Amino acid sequence: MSGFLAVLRRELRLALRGGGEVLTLLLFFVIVGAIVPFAVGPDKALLARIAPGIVWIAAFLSMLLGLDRLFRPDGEDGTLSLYRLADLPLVAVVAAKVIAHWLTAALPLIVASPFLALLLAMDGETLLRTIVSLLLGTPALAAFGGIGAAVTVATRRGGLIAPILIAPLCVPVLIFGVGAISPLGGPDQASAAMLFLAALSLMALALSPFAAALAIDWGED
Amino acid sequence: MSIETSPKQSWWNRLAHPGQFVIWTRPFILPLAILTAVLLALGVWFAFFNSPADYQMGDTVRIMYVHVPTAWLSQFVYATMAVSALGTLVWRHPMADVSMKAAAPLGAAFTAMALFTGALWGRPTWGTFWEWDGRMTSTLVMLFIYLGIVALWRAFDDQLRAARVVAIFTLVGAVNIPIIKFSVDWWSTLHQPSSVFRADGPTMPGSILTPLFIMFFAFTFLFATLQLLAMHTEVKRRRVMTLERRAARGEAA
Amino acid sequence: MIELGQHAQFIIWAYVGVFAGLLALVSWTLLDARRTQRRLEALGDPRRDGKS
Amino acid sequence: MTHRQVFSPLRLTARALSVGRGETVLGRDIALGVASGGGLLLRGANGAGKSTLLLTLAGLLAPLEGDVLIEGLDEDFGPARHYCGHRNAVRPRLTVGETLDFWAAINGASGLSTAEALEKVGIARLGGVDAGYLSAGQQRRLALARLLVSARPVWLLDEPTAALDAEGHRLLAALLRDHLASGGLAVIATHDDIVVDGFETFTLGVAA
Repeated sequence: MSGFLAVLRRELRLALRGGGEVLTLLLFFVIVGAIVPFAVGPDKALLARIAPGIVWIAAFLSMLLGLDRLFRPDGEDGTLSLYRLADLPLVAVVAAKVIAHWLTAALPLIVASPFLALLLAMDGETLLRTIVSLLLGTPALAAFGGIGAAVTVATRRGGLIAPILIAPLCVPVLIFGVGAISPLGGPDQASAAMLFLAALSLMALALSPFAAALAIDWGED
Repeated sequence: MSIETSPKQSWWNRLAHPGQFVIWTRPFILPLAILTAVLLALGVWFAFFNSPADYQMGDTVRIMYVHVPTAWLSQFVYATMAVSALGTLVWRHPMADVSMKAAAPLGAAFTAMALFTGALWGRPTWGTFWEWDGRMTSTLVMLFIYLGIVALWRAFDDQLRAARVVAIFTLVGAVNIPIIKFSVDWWSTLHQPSSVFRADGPTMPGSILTPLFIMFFAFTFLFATLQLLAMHTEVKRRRVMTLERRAARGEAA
Repeated sequence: MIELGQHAQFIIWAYVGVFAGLLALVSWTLLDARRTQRRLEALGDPRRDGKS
Repeated sequence: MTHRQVFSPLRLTARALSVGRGETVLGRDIALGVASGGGLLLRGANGAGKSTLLLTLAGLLAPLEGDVLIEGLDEDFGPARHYCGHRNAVRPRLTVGETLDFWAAINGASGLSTAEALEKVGIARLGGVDAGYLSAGQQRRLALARLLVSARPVWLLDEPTAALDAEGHRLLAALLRDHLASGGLAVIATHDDIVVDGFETFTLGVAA
């Protein structure tokens, strides 16, 4: 367990220290959300209707942006090979990294989402539902992101490929994420979507460390 | 790679050796190609000249004769890739890598055709070329997965190492495809309660089924032929890469 | 050609598009095969046509 | 002398091993064996496959044929091999002490404490400094210190003396003597001469 916490602490330390991109990802999230009114016009009724979608797309894009720093720096400086020789199984290392990625990429977004909700004329109740759906959905994005990063760590220019690889896999997360917020299908549909979202996140978190660890092992082999 | 001439090479591992695979399967290509051509010609003739217009869809049912086979192939090719991925991961079967790599672009092409024909079928039926209907949308997502896999293959320099990593992603994709289909269907019923006219219901009269079956087998055999050809090319391409790398290192082959 | 009804253009376009796609797919596969075969022969493959 | 954990006698052997990456075979039918307390210097021209052989011995690279065995290892010992490659696996933003503490937590703190390890490699006063400020030689010493914080019998070092000064060479020789004395073994790919007795030489020609 101590090894697991050590990886978690190290990842958080690296992300929060100077060069870490927690702030840049946060800024990217707010900017993507804020530029939409410039594109679709400041009509509040329209903005309020599409606000949940915008918040989710912004969260989705900024988590994809932060993917490259998950395994690539370790791959480049040789740490990844040493992880394969460590006492701590590679699956635990990957799990710790995925959780750290969620803490440094998703949590700040959720904390900043009220600000974006203000910009997009989202009412209080929807904001609450958005925060809950983000909390339930972003772990799945982090897990699939882990697989995308692990699969492309052994490639030269993998950085660009990971997002397009996992975007199709994240379509259900987006669908249920936004479905859980907007009352389009009525309250029972929204709660059904919330449950699907939670199930998806649990499944993704449970499976992705194994797939990612295998991909790293055989990518480096 | 010298062959170990073990006395009894079982059918399975004789096929495993790339060189052997090429020799064993080459005689199949020509007959398969001829069979495909015949079936295609027959299918088209049936589609246009020997089948009535559908009582509901009118003549546009003829587009179905190409749309259904390509849509079926977009699923079937992914299934072959997933089985090959298992072959790569579980049995380390060298030909599994080759078949997985050969199938990806074919799958992408057939899925694109399915979308193209679906759009053309949709124009007279729904009035627009693109309708966010459940099946069409999941076919679109399938196309993105195929293109992602093709891009992943090309991102690796060493194709042997790439095979197992792509196999893992293919299996992850395979696990997620049913989930994507389910979520897209749920999403499409949420936004457009009107259920779309289900064309390929079992209630199709015999006269429409015959061209459909002929085209179905024609396209499936076409995929088999192209897959075999592409696998042979892939085996030769790996041979070329080895020879080039060996020549670059200034060694006798 | 039999009467294809008022949506004839879409039916024709569907078949033209699919068969153009198939043609492209087949010719690309054949071209790639021949090109690799020629590169293989150019490199003087010691094992005749892939049989090792 | 600090208390050193003595390893059970064991032997690293490679039988009919051929190593390579992907299609290209770099070394064929390599057979070698190193017993506890012994060491092996890998010599060979550049590109002869020294690093690839070392990676295969470390288990980071799958052998094309043949296999690598460690005999005499009791099962619950866990991973028994330390690998130190060209890249130092040092992250500039983390301090020297944090890096070593991290590796101790990951590989099991069965060796020296962080302070002792830094003392042994001669960079004790840099404990609190960000690794980014270290020179190449100092980063190399930090990489060597990693081998000390978790005790493992088999050391596989790729050009350990790269960027090390004369003082560094002496330190490395001392570390190796200690390691061999406590029953460990080492395989080192290097062009320098390591003046430690108990080391044989194994030369890797171009693929035979």
